[in-house]
Amino acid sequence: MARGKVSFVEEECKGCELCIHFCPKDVLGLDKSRINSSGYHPVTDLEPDNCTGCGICALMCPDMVIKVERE
Amino acid sequence: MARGKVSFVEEECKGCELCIHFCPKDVLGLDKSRINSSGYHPVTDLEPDNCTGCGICALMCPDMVIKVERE
Amino acid sequence: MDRVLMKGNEALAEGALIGGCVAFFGYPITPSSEIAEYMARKFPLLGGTFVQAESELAAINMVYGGASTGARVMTASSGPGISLKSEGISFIAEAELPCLIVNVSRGGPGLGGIQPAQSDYYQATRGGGHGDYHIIVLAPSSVQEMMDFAITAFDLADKHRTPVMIMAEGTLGQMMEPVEVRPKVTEFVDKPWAIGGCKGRKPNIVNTLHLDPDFLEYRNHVLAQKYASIKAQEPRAENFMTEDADLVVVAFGLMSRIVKKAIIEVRKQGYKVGLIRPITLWPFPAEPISQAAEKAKLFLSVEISMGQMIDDVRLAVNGRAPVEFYGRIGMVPSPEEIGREIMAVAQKEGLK
Amino acid sequence: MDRVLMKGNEALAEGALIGGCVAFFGYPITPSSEIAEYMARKFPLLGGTFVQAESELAAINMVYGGASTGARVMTASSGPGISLKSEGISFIAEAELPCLIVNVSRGGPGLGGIQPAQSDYYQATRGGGHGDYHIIVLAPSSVQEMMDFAITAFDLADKHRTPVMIMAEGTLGQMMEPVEVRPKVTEFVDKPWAIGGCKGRKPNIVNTLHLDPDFLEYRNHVLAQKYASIKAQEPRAENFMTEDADLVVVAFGLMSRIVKKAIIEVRKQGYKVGLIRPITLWPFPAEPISQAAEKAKLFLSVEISMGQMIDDVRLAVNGRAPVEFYGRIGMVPSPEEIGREIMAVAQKEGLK
Amino acid sequence: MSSEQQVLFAGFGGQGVLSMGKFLTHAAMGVGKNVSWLPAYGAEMRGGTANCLVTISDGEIYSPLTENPATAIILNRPSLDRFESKIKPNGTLIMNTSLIDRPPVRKDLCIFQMPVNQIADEHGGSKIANMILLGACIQKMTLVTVEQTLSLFELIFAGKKPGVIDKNKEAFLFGVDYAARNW
Amino acid sequence: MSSEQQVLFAGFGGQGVLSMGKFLTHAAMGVGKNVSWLPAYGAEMRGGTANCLVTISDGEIYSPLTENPATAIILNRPSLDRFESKIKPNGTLIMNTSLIDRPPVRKDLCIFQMPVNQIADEHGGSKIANMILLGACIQKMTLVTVEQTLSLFELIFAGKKPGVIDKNKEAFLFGVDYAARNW
Amino acid sequence: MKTVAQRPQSLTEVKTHYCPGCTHGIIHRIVAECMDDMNMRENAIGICPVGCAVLAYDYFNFDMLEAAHGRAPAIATGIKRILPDRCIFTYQGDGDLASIGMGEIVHASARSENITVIFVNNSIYGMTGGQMAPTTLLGQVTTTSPYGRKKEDTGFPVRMAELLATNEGSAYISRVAVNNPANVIKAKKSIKKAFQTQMNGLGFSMVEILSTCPTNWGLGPVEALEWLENNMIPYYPLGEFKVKEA
Amino acid sequence: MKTVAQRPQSLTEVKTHYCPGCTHGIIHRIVAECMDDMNMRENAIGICPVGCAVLAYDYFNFDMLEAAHGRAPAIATGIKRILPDRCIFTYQGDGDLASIGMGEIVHASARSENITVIFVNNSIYGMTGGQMAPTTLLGQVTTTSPYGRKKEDTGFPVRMAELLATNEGSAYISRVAVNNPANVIKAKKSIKKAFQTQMNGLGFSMVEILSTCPTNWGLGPVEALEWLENNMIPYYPLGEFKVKEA
Ligand SMILES: Cc1ncc(C[n+]2csc(CCOP(=O)(O)OP(=O)(O)O)c2C)c(N)n1
Ligand SMILES: Cc1ncc(C[n+]2csc(CCOP(=O)(O)OP(=O)(O)O)c2C)c(N)n1
Ligand code: SF4
Ligand code: SF4
Ligand code: SF4
Ligand code: SF4
Ligand code: SF4
Ligand code: SF4
Ligand SMILES: [Mg+2]
Ligand SMILES: [Mg+2]
Repeated sequence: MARGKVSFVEEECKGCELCIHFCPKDVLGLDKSRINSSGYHPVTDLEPDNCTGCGICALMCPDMVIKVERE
Repeated sequence: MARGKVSFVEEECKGCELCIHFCPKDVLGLDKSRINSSGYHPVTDLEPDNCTGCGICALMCPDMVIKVERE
Repeated sequence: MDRVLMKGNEALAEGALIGGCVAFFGYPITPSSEIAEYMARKFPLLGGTFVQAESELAAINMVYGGASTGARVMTASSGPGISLKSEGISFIAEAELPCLIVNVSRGGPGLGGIQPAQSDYYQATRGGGHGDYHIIVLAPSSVQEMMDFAITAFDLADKHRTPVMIMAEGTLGQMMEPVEVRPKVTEFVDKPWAIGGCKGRKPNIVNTLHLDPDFLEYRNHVLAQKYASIKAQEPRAENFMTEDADLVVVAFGLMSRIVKKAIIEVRKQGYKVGLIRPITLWPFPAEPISQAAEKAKLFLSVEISMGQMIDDVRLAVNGRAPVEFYGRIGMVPSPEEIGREIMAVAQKEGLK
Repeated sequence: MDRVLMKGNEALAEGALIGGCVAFFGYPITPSSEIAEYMARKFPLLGGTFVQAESELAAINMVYGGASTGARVMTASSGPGISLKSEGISFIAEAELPCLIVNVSRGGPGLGGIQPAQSDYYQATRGGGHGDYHIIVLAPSSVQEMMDFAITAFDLADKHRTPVMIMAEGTLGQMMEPVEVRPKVTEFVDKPWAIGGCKGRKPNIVNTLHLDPDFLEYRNHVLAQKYASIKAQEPRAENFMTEDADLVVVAFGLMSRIVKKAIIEVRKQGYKVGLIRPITLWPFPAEPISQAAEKAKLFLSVEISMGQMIDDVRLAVNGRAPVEFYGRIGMVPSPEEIGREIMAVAQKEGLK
Repeated sequence: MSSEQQVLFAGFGGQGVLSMGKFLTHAAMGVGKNVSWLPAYGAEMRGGTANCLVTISDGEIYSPLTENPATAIILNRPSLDRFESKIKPNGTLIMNTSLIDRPPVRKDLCIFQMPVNQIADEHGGSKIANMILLGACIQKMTLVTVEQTLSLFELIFAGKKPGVIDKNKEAFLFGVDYAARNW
Repeated sequence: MSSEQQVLFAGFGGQGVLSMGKFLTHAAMGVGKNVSWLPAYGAEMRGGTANCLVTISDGEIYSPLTENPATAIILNRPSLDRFESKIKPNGTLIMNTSLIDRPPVRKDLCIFQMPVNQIADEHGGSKIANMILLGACIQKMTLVTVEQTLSLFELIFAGKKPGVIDKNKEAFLFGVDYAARNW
Repeated sequence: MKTVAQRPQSLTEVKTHYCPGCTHGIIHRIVAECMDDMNMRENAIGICPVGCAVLAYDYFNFDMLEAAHGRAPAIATGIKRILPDRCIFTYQGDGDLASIGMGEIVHASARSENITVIFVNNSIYGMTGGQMAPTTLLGQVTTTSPYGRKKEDTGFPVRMAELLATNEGSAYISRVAVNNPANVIKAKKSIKKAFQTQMNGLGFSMVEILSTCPTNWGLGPVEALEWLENNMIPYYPLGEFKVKEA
Repeated sequence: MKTVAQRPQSLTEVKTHYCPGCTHGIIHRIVAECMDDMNMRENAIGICPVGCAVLAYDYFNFDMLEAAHGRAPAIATGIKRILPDRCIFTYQGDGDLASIGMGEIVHASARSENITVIFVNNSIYGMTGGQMAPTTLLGQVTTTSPYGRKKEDTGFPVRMAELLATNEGSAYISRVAVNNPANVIKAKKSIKKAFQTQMNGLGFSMVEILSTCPTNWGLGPVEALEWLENNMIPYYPLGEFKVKEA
């Protein structure tokens, strides 16, 4: 079971993939099926169960899209 | 007899006394009896015979008043 | 007795202190430096701020910062230094920050000389900087007015949220006359727009960037309306013997006093001459000139420049009478010289 | 075929190269940066000098140095950057150094926006800097003219030993149109006053300091005479459908083309409207406007500003007809909008 | 003057609307027309919207701008919201349905639709999306013929690698074909 | 206006002509006159010449400057060459013969001469030369009386050490006395 | 569950205009977090540069000013002299601070002006479309060094931290980077130290932050971070160059 | 008899306006002597500052320009880029170079502009009547630091030689003084070395020269030289700070 939980303000995501690149657990990815109103594919948690809640993604996100919670 | 000879463009002298101060032979002094057109007492050689022609006075004169000759 | 003999620059500085100035940011330049030097002597004792900036650019931007806090702050310079401030003045005008800018002016262009001039008139009244803005410009004619206008300047600046400039010929800054020292100003408007920490309120922002064209245009209309109301309220001029005048001389600053002396002399010879002295160069007092144009047959703009204010005189007269010009540069002409010139023009135009 | 599709800024830069420009000193600013970028690409190949200066101040002073050698040099900027150059421009004007200064202008005041404007008109024509000086100001209206005027500018600069400014709305710098590339300029005046080492002659001095008031005044008269001869020789304007015009619109730059389109449309509705387009903003073409004032019943100054050129229009009309104003900021108004405005004013004044 | 046409291109900064406009301008010049290309510069701060207006005429072009373009090529929703009402009565609207989630309001317009992003993703990626659309537009517009345009590719892409040119030609032709089949 | 007097002081930068003028201005103000003090500033680059013009009047002072001062106090040759011709007809010229090696040309002037530098060298040094001359001038001029002036020393030298004040008073009185005896 | 990461109070809700992956955004956040941590929001006054951060006044949730290009340190001086107890900082790019603003920054440091400078060095002019900056590396291609920056005509990139450290007036000078999580954490520590230096009245403090400009470097956001690491850090060493103790 | 000292060819016959004992005069002479010695007079172009040396164009006997205050290095750049083989130098005071001209001098050095700068540091604004300069010593009384310069509100004097030496673009940087015959001889040597650096195309060179201002220091010419030795040299150490070899 996941120790951490990430949630996103999708509209603010610019699809830069920094969070994806630095996530040690490969939790994240872009949702190619959707485009937000700025024209970007927004981030999503592909493997939510792997999230440890380490907060690295939020640390590297330039756009404060990610909220991280942990037990 | 003097080994050196100093001559002056009196009109350009501002009576600052730098030459006098640095002359190792105390050759120079201001001529209190005269005032040039700029209102200064000009320099003169009080002890011409002591001049060695070392050139120090000219070296320190800010106004290129002094010409130094030596044997 | 409370008449004190003061240099114009010192009277202006003292006037600023009386007006509640708490900080001076400036860079020395002849013939304005005594203002900075006076502040450097006074502020350490009074507990205000004197900063000798590294440049006029830095100085005007320190003023931008200081004025943003709502404090009464000022700078002073001359010709070349004012040019360097022109970007900053444009910013301050758009940010609507009240402050005092002094130009104790000298002859240009370029490095020019340090002798008196009025040849920064265009720069002062047409905005030397970029964009559509104006600043209020006051032109004192005596050491007393150097003090009084400094006080007035801060009040006008706060009232209209605009930079105010005092422009005085170098001579006025250097000469001494007795001045009556005014009482300290004690009433100030409050400034909810000022920055200083957002405790208990929304953050304040001081800004001049408007990327959205519509908002940029909106801002320009806001300024335009402000300038209209300043034009309606603040133009100031002095009429001297204009009632019966065929020939009306227009001159400002110290120059205007020389003209008065000349007028008194030439009137003895029967010439009907008067003077209109603009006290505010911007807003320009077009009204009294326009009125005078109803009767006067001829106008003569006398300036210590090659002819700049004459544009505004012509715009005010608007074709109803010829407008002649007489100017010198790098010196204040004597009353004798002006008298001769007035009579020459008057004769040429067949007035007496 | 030798029509090439070019951005206005690039056409201007290419025009400068055609005109013999060997050095560009500038600091980037939107919407002028493509000029610098074009030079940065070209000079390394052509063997000229491109220097990205640390600031506009440095840039204009590099121009002062470069122009002192007699070489054709230039700089380019926009609003705030031009303000920063104003001290330097005053120096260059007094030192009588030929050079080209480009203002691809944007809306102000302050940081303002990067959208097109004409609100630096006062600054350009009244000398943003201190002292009594003027510079020639050219206002192109097409990408072709961006190129052609750059060539002309260097010739005028050398002919009169004066800085020349090209002032164009930002849009003109950014838009693309086909241009006919002109042949390279090959004839240049020689410049015995230039510095470069005193071999075989007395030292040359480039200087703007004149401590002696009489000499300072003499220098100002020398400049005044030069400006008089420029005023006599160089004013340029274009008349468009003015022969029978009751209403004469005055507009310059790209704006003037929009007005033409509007005039063609409103004439279809029977309005007798014409255009006078100042090509030189200084010297201002007062003559054609004064002539038009003989017949026209109404003038309308259309500017991308809050109203600056209108002063010069009023001075030229000198009371013989009313002079109205229409302006926008931060955008070039459309021909439809101008058409509506022309008809409104015409009706208000009872023309048709 | 009579034969003057103005075309608006509008979309996101990254969608290549400016280069579409440039391409059309270039092509029209290539066939001897008077042209002007007017970008709404800067306004597109990063990620914002971009647009440009192309004017093509047989006579002298006085005004490179207008309130009411005859044709509008719209690549995203914000641009449709902003420009739909401006199009000339009975004008033409070409829109990218991938990024526009509503139908046009106006009824007088002649409308062509294309899911540009999807199509591009399927054929050669988003980089050439704008060439596909441009092909379709030119197929429909009367300003320049497809043949003329094709003959100008080398000139317009002067300096670019042959590979790039071919890739763009391909996309262009795909668009032409698409318009022929679907519009 | 009628009773308006203008006095010019001119000499080398270092000779204290500006402070002489200031002193007179101060004194005249002290006795309730309207005054103005106008220096030719800056022009005296180091070592150059300096001058100032003092205007004293019962009425409002319109012009602090004039082409023709009624009185000129000239401390060196260059200043004499420059200003002699400007003095009002039948005006007064007071000159420092130590640094002026020619007699005045004009015959209409009322002239007083004094070898200021020599005298100063003998009495208290060059620093107080200008006070000696000023004493002499005030003795001759009708603007302010010697007594009035003396009574204002403390005010004018406010902040200066008593020693300095006394030294200046002395020099001033020496000048007064000199004028009484020789002029 | 407890929240480990979320938007700091000292930032508004406004979405930034920065390009995807631009690290200006990270820097904004850590500056804001420092203000939150130090409980300084209501006491803070920030000054934006002219540069891509020109709109920072919309993002920081406290009193802000927008400066003329390069003049932020002078403006900060004007404010600090009148409000000495406020926490005042400038946020400046490398064109703003190291090119046109060189005079103002050197003198703010020489005067030991008690302010904090957040200096974002991305080796290029971002806002105006990628022209050369004084900090552009040799060989780096920009729109005004289209053939790569050459020392023959443009000299050498300036190292502002080292240069300002020579001023006795500088109290705290450091250089950090935001190219990976570890460095972001270090960067935040250093920024906090700079603010503390100011609140302790020790004088001028500056943190130079190596940052990316994917758009004008022509790289993807992740590549850009690698380029920073491989090219900028070797020429611009990280560390503290001046630390004046209370 | 042979002449050992007389007016160099590279000086005109014009009498200077400098105050009695002002060492600007000595510096003019040794600069001129270097030009004579290097046979460079007809190839030299000098740029005067705004400052007491503003009239130097009347004294140097070769092509000269008068610059706007602080901008001499930019002007020199404009000339040098077009006439690279000329010997171009600026002559600047400490207000001109270290205050208003800070941006221009730092960038001329950073660009490794191949020019020579003669920097006359007399710790004060001479021409304008003795205001404080960035180089004014702590405690020194000037008209704008009437109670003595205090570090609390004006920070610390800038050491330009040390500051510019941090720029890789600087090829030769030294500090000398003209307070006695030995130092005058050293100063001339250093100036010559700077000119040679330029003629060898090595890049930016500057000689900072400690000089006197008897008038505004309120000292006699001889006392002024002693004040320089006892107060300036301890804070502004003499020596070479950067020497790039060919
Ligand atoms: C006086 C002035 N000159 C030039 C400009 C144009 N300009 C705006 S931002 C900028 C440079 C920005 O680069 P940098 O400071 O490195 O910030 P970045 O965008 O890289 O974060 C320039 C030259 C201006 N706005 N004002
Ligand atoms: C733009 C501008 N600002 C200020 C001045 C006034 N000014 C002339 S010289 C000078 C300072 C001179 O000091 P320094 O450079 O040390 O030279 P010094 O006279 O001491 O040799 C100043 C501030 C000016 N002429 N121009
Ligand atoms: S919190 Fe850590 S593990 Fe979870 S998504 Fe973010 S980086 Fe990955
Ligand atoms: S780092 Fe932020 S903006 Fe970038 S992809 Fe991840 S969530 Fe989106
Ligand atoms: S040459 Fe030497 S000895 Fe002769 S006067 Fe000069 S300093 Fe004295
Ligand atoms: S040093 Fe020169 S100026 Fe000074 S006293 Fe000697 S000769 Fe005269
Ligand atoms: S241009 Fe560069 S610095 Fe500016 S926002 Fe985009 S990536 Fe960031
Ligand atoms: S004021 Fe000072 S620096 Fe200037 S000439 Fe006089 S002594 Fe020399
Ligand atoms: Mg940058
Ligand atoms: Mg100095």
